[in-house]
Amino acid sequence: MGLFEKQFEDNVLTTNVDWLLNWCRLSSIWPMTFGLACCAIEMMAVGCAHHDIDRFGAGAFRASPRQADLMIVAGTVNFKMAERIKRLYDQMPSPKYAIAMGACATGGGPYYKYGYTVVKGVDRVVPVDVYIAGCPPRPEALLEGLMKLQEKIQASSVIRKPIHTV
Amino acid sequence: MSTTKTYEPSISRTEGRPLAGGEREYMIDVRTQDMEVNMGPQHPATHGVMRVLVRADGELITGAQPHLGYLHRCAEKIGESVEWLQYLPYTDRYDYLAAMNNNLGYSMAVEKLMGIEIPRRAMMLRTLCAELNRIGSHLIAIGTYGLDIGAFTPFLYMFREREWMMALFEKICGARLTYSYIRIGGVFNDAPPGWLSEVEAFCDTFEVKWREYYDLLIQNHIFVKRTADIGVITREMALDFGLTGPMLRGSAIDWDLRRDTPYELYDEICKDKAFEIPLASGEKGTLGDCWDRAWVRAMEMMESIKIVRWCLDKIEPGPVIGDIPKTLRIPPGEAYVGIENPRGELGHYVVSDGGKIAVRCRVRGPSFVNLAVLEELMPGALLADTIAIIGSTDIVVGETDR
Amino acid sequence: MTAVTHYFKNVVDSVKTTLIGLGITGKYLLQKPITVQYPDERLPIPNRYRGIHYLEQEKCIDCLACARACPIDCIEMDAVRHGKELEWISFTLDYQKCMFCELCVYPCPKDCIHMGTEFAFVSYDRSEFVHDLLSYRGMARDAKVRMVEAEKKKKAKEEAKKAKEGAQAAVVAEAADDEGEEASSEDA
Amino acid sequence: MNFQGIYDRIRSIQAPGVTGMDEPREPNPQDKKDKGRSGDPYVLVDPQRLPEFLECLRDDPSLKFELMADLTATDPSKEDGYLWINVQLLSLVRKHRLAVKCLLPKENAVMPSSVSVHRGAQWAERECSEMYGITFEGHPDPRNILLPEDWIGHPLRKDYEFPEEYHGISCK
Repeated sequence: MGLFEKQFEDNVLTTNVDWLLNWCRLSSIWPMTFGLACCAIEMMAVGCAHHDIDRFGAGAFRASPRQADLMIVAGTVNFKMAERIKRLYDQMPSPKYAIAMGACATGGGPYYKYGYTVVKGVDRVVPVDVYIAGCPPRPEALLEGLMKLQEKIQASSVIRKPIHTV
Repeated sequence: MSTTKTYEPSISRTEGRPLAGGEREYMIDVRTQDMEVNMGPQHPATHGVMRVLVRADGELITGAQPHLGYLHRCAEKIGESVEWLQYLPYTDRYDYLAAMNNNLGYSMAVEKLMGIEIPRRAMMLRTLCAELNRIGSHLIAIGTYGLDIGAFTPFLYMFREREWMMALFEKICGARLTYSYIRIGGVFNDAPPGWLSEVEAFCDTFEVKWREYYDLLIQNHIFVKRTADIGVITREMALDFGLTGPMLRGSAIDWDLRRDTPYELYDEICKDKAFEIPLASGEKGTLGDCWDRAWVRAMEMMESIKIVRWCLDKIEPGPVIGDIPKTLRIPPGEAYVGIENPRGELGHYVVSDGGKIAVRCRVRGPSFVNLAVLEELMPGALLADTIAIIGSTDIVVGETDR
Repeated sequence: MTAVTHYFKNVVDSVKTTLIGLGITGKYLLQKPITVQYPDERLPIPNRYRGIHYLEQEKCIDCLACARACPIDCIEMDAVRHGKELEWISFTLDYQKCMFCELCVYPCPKDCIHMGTEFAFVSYDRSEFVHDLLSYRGMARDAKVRMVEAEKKKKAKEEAKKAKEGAQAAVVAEAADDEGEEASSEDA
Repeated sequence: MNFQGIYDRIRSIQAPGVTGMDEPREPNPQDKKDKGRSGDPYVLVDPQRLPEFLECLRDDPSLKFELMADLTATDPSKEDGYLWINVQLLSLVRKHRLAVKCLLPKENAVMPSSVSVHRGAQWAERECSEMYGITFEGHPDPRNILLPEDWIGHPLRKDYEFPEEYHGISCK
């Protein structure tokens, strides 16, 4: 967007253009194939026939971060991996989103107390948009998280000036 | 990178790579610059977050070094920090594809220290659930193996059946993946009414579907060509590295803990000759290649179905859990129990000093041991075969790293 | 086997097995898809499902059995005791840590903490995951009534006791007086 | 073969480094502090001669412990001056198991590596050395396996203190 990004006041044209751009973004969120632990199996289940994440336009699991919009951090993050996650997130083209799936990615989960190598929440490494509780969450919960992310994208402003709250 | 060990390639350049029918594929002896390729930690074919540092000379791999620890979750430290029963949910999480088997292994190790007897119905349910979980685990193993090789459809089909299996587990214990169903002293809950007949319906359907997987994937010529003659594990190598499970049986070593050191009800099941141990024969290529291991896993699913049917046949009403106090105090001592996980021998070594908390809770993860052979298998293979070799070891990174 | 026959055998085998595969996949072409259209249709959730917790607060006695049973200490509760009645301050369950193992449910002596069938707990902010299980804070209305009644009863009891004691004291005093008189008469 | 038979055989072939054995026993009713011991019997071996011992057991025709199932260490308590090295052996031909235990002093935790006998010991020893700070002499690749290269401390020791931060990420 560059030149036009967040430049305009609200009017009929800009709000409609914004709506259209947001609609395009939210209907083709391409996630990155990025399974870490147990939650990855549920993430695979979401991609498979019973739940079929393709219905939300998010079924194209990309192996490369350069082609992905969404990083589903599905599993426990430890210090050795945290640096890689940061690097992968930086490699994704903007606009990019991250979902912390399950308790481990949200806040260390069951490894909070005695897990000496576990990062207590992936949001210490990359910014997270949506958190999903569960250990592991059901596939439906991941779909719920995806819908929540879509709501967030729909509410964002692309060429309009963002509404600042004091 | 400077610490990387260099390997001598296991095949000579002038002799070439052996092909089927005694022929050899010759490589032109041109010295190319050695290249180090990093596979992972984020790679769709490493089954999680494992990193393999591959040293390649052109297309020929001259060395490979697995780097682990990207999912180290301190399971053993936690075992020494929480109470005996509280550790049980953590056992679900190291081999998350076969959580029932992990629960079973840990419970059996603690029961061995306590020296208690388990009600017969509980044993039946344990065996049944562990075997069902073995099917689920092998479904993912073969499904993702197909996915690595390039077959997407079998993966979708296998997940369909796995989803059914998980729905069954959800009915009996309330979770899809991390069950904590098998407890110390028995099982946690009796099967809900009608559950056993549902399992029977699953078995009936699965036998039909299994044939489809077998024709669609295992016997497919493209799959065979990608996996046969690749990553050959010889008998000596298998024993030297301490491989267990399908990796061992893929090299035609007749060893299965369920039959050879029977635990739970497997003694009776073996006496009834209810199941047999599939052994690879090198049908499509050399004995001990990737295809043999995939075949062993596919055949084991059917054997598991037979065990499940045996249990369904013999199950009788009764109590499902012994008289276990709320706060366990385990008598001092140490015990090692190895059970047959879908991936091999899952060993639990527990040490107690008579208190509420374990002194040591070691997990011998079969994936961890089986993966070590990768260093030896890779040199001499082609770069495209790395994925076939890694996939055939069927690792779960949660277990290699714990 | 010569290289040529080997080559053609490969081709024939590939075509044959691929056709078998296509036959299997073709069978599914006409079958009903198994996909569950999630927000509109839902898979049945079994009764034993281990979902988000709920608390029967009326029964709870603040005994901390569930908090002690939790492997990760994700349950925290705080209440003030007024005699038998409880004034609730907080009862939180931290879903940043909880692993849905159900170990907290069974030690409960009053059978008041349960795991429900609700599973979707999604948020933009992880601090919302410190979930409050209380349906009301402070004291329950009937608990207040009960407490006031209990206090009244207690007071009444005490008054009765006092009155009784007073009466007894009077009796004792009278007796003492009598004794004293007797003693004095004896003295005399 | 049961444990007694295996132990007798080990004695009769004079396997190197054997110092004794321990079997589970019932608690002594006279002594209330004695709770007995449950679980597995094991053979005690001198850690400095463990590789020779393993080799002897592997090559003996009637024992044939050709598969090393597990090699691990144990830190029994903070006060104890010894670490245990626990080895589980398995014979596929004779279908028996054996637990081996070595006592290794904590101050000088150095012992020879068993990689030359069982290659499966390679990763297990790497894990032991990072988790307990044991040095295996003659190990071909003595790097950390699970923990990062620059990790401080040996986590499974009983006196291990959890780190405050790692590479700028707080651990609390």
